[in-house]
Amino acid sequence: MLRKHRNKRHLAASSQLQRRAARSFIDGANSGFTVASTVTMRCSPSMSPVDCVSTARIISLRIDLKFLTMFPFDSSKKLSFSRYISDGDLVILYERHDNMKAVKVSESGVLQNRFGVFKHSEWIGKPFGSKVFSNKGGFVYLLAPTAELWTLVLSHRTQILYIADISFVVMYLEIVPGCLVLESGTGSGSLTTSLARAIAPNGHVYTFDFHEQRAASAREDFERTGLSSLVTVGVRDIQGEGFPDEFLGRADSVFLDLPQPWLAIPSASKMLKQDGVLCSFSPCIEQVQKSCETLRSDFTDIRTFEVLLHTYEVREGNVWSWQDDDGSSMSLKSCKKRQRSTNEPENASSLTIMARRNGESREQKDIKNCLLHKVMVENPRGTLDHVHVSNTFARFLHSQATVLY
Amino acid sequence: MLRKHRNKRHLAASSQLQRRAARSFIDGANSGFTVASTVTMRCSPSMSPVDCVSTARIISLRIDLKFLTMFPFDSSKKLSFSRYISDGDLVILYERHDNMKAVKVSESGVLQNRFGVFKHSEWIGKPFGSKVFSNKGGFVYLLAPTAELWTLVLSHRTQILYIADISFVVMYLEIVPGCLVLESGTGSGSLTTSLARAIAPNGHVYTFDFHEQRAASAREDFERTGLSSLVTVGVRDIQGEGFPDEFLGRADSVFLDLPQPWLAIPSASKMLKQDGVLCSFSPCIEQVQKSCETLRSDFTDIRTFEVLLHTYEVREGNVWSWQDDDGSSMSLKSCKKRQRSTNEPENASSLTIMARRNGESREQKDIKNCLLHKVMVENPRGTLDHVHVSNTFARFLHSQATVLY
Amino acid sequence: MSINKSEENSNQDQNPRITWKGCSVLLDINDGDRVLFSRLTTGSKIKIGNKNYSLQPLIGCPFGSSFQVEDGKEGPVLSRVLQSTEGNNLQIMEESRDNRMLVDNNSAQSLTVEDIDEMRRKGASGDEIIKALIANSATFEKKTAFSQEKYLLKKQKKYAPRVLLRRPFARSICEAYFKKHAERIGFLRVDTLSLLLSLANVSAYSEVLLVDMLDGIITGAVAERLGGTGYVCNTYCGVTPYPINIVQMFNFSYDICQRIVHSSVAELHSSENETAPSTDELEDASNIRSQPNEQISSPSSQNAVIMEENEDGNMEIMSDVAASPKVDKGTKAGRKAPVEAIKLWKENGFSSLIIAAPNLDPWGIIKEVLPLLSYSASFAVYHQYLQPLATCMHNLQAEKMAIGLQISEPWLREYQVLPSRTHQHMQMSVTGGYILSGTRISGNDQTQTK
Amino acid sequence: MSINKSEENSNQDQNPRITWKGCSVLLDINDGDRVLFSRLTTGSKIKIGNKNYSLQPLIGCPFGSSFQVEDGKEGPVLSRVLQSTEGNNLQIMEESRDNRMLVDNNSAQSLTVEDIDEMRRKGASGDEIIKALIANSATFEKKTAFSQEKYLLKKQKKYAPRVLLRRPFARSICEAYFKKHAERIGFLRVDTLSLLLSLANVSAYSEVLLVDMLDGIITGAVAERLGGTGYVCNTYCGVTPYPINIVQMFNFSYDICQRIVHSSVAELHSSENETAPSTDELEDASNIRSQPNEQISSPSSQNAVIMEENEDGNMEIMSDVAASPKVDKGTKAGRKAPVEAIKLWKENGFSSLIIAAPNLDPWGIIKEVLPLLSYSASFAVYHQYLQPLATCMHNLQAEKMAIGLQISEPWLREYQVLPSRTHQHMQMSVTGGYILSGTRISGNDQTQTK
Repeated sequence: MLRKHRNKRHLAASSQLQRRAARSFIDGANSGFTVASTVTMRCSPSMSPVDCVSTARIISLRIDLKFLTMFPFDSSKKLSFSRYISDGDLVILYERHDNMKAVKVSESGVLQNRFGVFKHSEWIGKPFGSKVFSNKGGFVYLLAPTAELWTLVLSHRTQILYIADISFVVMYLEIVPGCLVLESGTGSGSLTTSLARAIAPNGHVYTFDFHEQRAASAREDFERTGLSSLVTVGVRDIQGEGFPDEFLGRADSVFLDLPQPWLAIPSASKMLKQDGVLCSFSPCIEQVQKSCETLRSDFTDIRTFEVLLHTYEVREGNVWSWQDDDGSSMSLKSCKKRQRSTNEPENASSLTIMARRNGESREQKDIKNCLLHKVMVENPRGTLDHVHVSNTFARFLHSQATVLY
Repeated sequence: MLRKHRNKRHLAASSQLQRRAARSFIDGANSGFTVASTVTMRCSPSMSPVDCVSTARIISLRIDLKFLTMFPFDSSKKLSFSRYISDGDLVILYERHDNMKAVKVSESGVLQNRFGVFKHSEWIGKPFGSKVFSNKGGFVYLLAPTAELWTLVLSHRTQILYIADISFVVMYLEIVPGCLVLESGTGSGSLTTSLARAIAPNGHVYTFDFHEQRAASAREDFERTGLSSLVTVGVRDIQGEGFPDEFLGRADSVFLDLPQPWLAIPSASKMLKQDGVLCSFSPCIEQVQKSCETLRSDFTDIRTFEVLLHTYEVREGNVWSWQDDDGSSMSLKSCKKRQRSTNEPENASSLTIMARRNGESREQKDIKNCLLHKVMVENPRGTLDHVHVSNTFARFLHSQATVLY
Repeated sequence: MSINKSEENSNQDQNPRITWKGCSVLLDINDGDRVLFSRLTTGSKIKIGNKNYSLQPLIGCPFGSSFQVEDGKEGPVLSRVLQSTEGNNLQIMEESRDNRMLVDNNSAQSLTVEDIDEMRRKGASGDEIIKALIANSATFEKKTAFSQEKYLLKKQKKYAPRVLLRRPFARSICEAYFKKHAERIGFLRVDTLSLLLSLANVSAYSEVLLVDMLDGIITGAVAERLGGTGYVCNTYCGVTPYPINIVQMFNFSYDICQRIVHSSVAELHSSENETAPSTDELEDASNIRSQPNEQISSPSSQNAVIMEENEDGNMEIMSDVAASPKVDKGTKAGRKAPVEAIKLWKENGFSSLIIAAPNLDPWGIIKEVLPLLSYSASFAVYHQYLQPLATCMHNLQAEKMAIGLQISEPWLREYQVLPSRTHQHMQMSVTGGYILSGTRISGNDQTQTK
Repeated sequence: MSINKSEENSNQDQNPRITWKGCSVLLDINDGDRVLFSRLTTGSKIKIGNKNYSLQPLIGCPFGSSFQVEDGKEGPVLSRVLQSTEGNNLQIMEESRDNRMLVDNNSAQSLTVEDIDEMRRKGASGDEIIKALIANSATFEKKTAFSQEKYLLKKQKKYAPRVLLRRPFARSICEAYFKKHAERIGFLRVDTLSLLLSLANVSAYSEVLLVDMLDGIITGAVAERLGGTGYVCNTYCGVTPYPINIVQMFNFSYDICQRIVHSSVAELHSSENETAPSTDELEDASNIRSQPNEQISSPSSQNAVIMEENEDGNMEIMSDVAASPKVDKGTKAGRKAPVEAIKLWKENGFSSLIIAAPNLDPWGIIKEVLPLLSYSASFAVYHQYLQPLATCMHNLQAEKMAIGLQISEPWLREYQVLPSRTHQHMQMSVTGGYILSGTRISGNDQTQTK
């Protein structure tokens, strides 16, 4: 699904023009977008001027007229996109579920990791989803990027929690192709990527962050993933200034992830269309309480949700029979020894596939014949790590449908 | 484990004396116990005067010197208690997990239910745990009462939720034989019964409720279950007046289930021994917030928990294979029909035992060979009912160890 | 905007956030006590209490509007409430009272049933009746805020019922079904549905292969996300596609309906051993299949009727669905997949796969359909039980068909957030089911393309 | 009070809420960062940072006391903190700042490591060092309340470690193990343990049959509830009882230890076909078993050593456990069940049963031991996986051995409740396991007594 066209540096010449266009948007709209001084602007004919904000660091990347995209949003490409890896493509290197990396393919490129040295040139022409080998026979899989894989690449280990929230938000905000969505703050851009997937091919996400640096990194990421024509990143203090007036009554949905969301809610309600939906995401109950209080004046159908996701570990295990355990103490400790001896008669145990809820979303290791207790011994710290992860995740979602008359 | 001795109406003659003793306790201790005007008092030599509070309605019950007890707490009885049903015993009639009833056995007694007529006389001499039959061949099981069964009898359907809270509270309050425990309010007495089980044989639970009527019903129940020597029920506004001064520094643990627990906490802290534990149980987060705020002045190790319990339904189910489903639409609807035909070849499906999380704690029906979807169709309202149940249950527990210097 | 554009095809300049004649709506009566789907035609009616109300006043109103029952000149009518209905103007104060002083008895209300009937005959509104009930209640003032609120809500539902006009979207449809007829959608909760769409990487221009045995709820949700691009192809074993009645409840345009197609698994596999299937063969297959294809439309309308008959007072499918001008041959979703599309799928593979067959062994299905996916494509399998998915995951690992395999169990919990009365509800359901997800990979160490 | 009375046997007038020489304690360092068990002897020491501290000052202090590290005249000592340690005197205000203005860099702290070392040498207390760190931090004042709190906690742990003296009770022991070595107690969470005790109806004078393969955590918890009455009888298949090392961590009196016994399942069944076993036979068996019985005491002390060696800095078993005067032959828990007790169990049956054998098939165990229970007795089986319990429940139903069968999954979630910072933590663990519970019934339609 990764799209790639090679009209390289097509825009270099017209950058002056674009920069002017971008400035005129910024001045005219009085939107509060802060643009880095060394900004590079790009416009395609089909894009509205508002789409044209990008930043300094992009200059160092190869710039294409048609972008690498994480998912197709050009109607001419349907059913005909290539599934073969080309030079310049963004691929996700999959080692394990918790070990992935985004890599830009270049003919002369080389990747080195603990498995050995991989030549990019050997990847080109292979289909996405292929297993590729290093000089030492080690291997990784090359996957086409998706919003979910991107989230995994962006932030290891907590990804599965994010996915549950993201999916629910997109569904609850009723985002479909063509929607105009406002978001603040941008953060890692993980949700933004999923919002962009949902509004593609003809909607737009305007996302705002107070931090110039964070906004710039997010913009850079959207360039890499080819979503720049769907997402505009602005630098703005939404809690202090509200959303730009140009979006008055135009937004289908608004998403807030702010420390004091109640400050942004009055502005958000002005931006929303009739029956549009607002979602605010807060970790603490006091934030939720204040937000709900503020929401009650303009919104109906105010609901607060918490979303969780548990993962399961699947193993083929031996359930040992007590009776066959004659003579040896079947404590956890002694079982450990027993497990090492592979000459154990198979009939001493029944082999079953069992699922155990998991604290962390680790890569499922290859199936092994193992004693059940092995699973326990393997993750002695699973619980602790888990508590840590959970602090990030346990958040509230409150969603409302506004009725503005 | 049910104990029964038949020294009937032994106390009738000495009721005047006892009433006087009770009054002197009440006046002397200035404890704030309100005693119903028609009170009947009983004292056994081994009981401290504080143990002697009981109420009016008890008069109509048969009164025994040694009580029917839910669990043994007389050291002379260990290893020698009878497991056979006797006249006067309290038995739990078990129809299904969600249909139980407490019945007092009497030689001339008769029980009638949808299964027919049961004669008590046929029960006497059988062991607890027996299946007994009606004139129509219907049957029930006769069980010895336990704190858990009693909770089920007290309040159908929500019991399993209560059990999780009760167990956790008893463990977290570190209640062991010999402890002195304070509780407010008494409510249904469900927790009180488990507290009594934990402090037996030589501890005591003092439980207080504002409602005279509720306290009286609880006392009556403790008479029925034979716990009167372990539990004293007082009528008192603990939020307004605090616990009686006689318990100053004497309580091992305090349990609060009050609408405004923060009003009772200063008093509770005075009652507790060094390192004693307080637990407050509240449904709303605002109550928890205020309680924690109050607790911070005198308590350490303040922790707030929520306890849940999910139950699983176990069925032996057919997982139909897609391929064998040639020609018939396997929608939920059509499967229903298919299930009715018992001539289905067995090899078209694999038979497995599967567990599904349950919304309600229903009696596990007998195993049937059925399609998986049957389970789904059977509980179309399970979800809704469940949400209802949960409102009662989803409460906070906050537990603290006090350090008083 | 694609959905908008599609609407424009059928209704010039139609704002999709305002109802139009013939559109499908979800009516929520008394805050979820009853939920029903209907098409807004001049003739359609709903029954509330013992009276019938025309749905005519709902046409042209924005989604999200509320309606109350009024006695108009020509009988009872639904009238739009222009004020926000939240709060009921009851000042909920911080909880300070408790129920110590409250004696429960039935003598608290001095207004009799006859008094209320009399008020109604004189044209009193529901709100007026409720005010009278409060004024004549001896205990209302002594009640706690909790109890006052509960009392008001009960009376409001009885004497001043409210109808909320909801937009039929995947979210609202799934929530309505889950609340009232969860078994019809295999107990699929809205958060589980949202995860299926994410984990299968559904986006515009996706070519989504589905095994949807949940009466079309997944088909509809996917089509909504495609917005008239790509394809959602329902596949099935045997000769009859599974019914997708729920799709009718969405306000899908012709464009979107055209993207909802079906094809049997045999058909999708037919050229597996040949390099390319002859067009004749395919046309042939298509012709053969056109008959059973015709047949679905009748069982599906039958089903709609059955739903209505099974109606337990809580969720109804209005009988005018079939009669609606929108449900003509042209806009009917679920046609046979076009030959050229099948050909392209055979060449490129599908880009996503979702399986939801609650009563079938998931391994039996996935081993058949996974090869129809392109490499690196995402899939998600829903099942109500954990064990069949665990076995399925084990087999996929053992046969090295996929990576990134994960079984997840979604949880959703709602909170009540009200001043001094904030608390969590239980999980919306403890039967939210499980999802097995992963990414298809190129066969073991083979690098040849599919 | 039974526990009190027992203490009195060994320590005249001993208040069980104040530590005594030789008592077992649980030391919680820095709010759970490290947890260790120890016996308070004159010689026992703990290492915090790079220094050893004598535990002598802890003797005679109430449980629940906190200690801080101080430089005494004769070197570093633990000194009791008499003020409540909550709050740290940091005024946590309502959150109003955010981290907009905060630039993260490492130049914020002007105090160097050398400066701090110098302060220490001059005898500055931990709190003084922290105050200096705050005073010399360029960013502390700009931080949010969240960040300030986090900063303080980190510095406090490093420069002013706290030792909390906990009473070793089933609750605190289970929590400590679960936090640090969950695998040793089969991932049994404290709420699950509490449910096992309830569902098996454990109370004073219960005769509890146990299959405890969790190193004695359940044995200890049951014995605590029995308070020196009844019996807890550990049974096992084969010839060697399972280790119950954790029991040593409780401050059990001689009376309570006497109630902790073991007997093999063969022995408990031996008279199944006879009317009454000859006393000789039993004595014999007892003699034969006395040898393996002797052996457990050595593996168990070995295990204690192994635990110490395996120590990863988070939980330690002090090596002086074995050297403690309390651990003599007399107070050692886990003797062979007395012959007369076995005889009575054969006559009356046990009143409760708890099984916790995480790596064994529960059905294989329960079918052997359930007949040892009296009718109407309650039982509870813990397992980490659902499926083996589901099969077990199915078999119990099919063979009509029990009623009231229920598989339950306990959940526990902790909340942080702080002004403006209240939020739920995740479940304490997602691996809390499952419990199968039920009531034994008299065989199918038989009314003869056991």
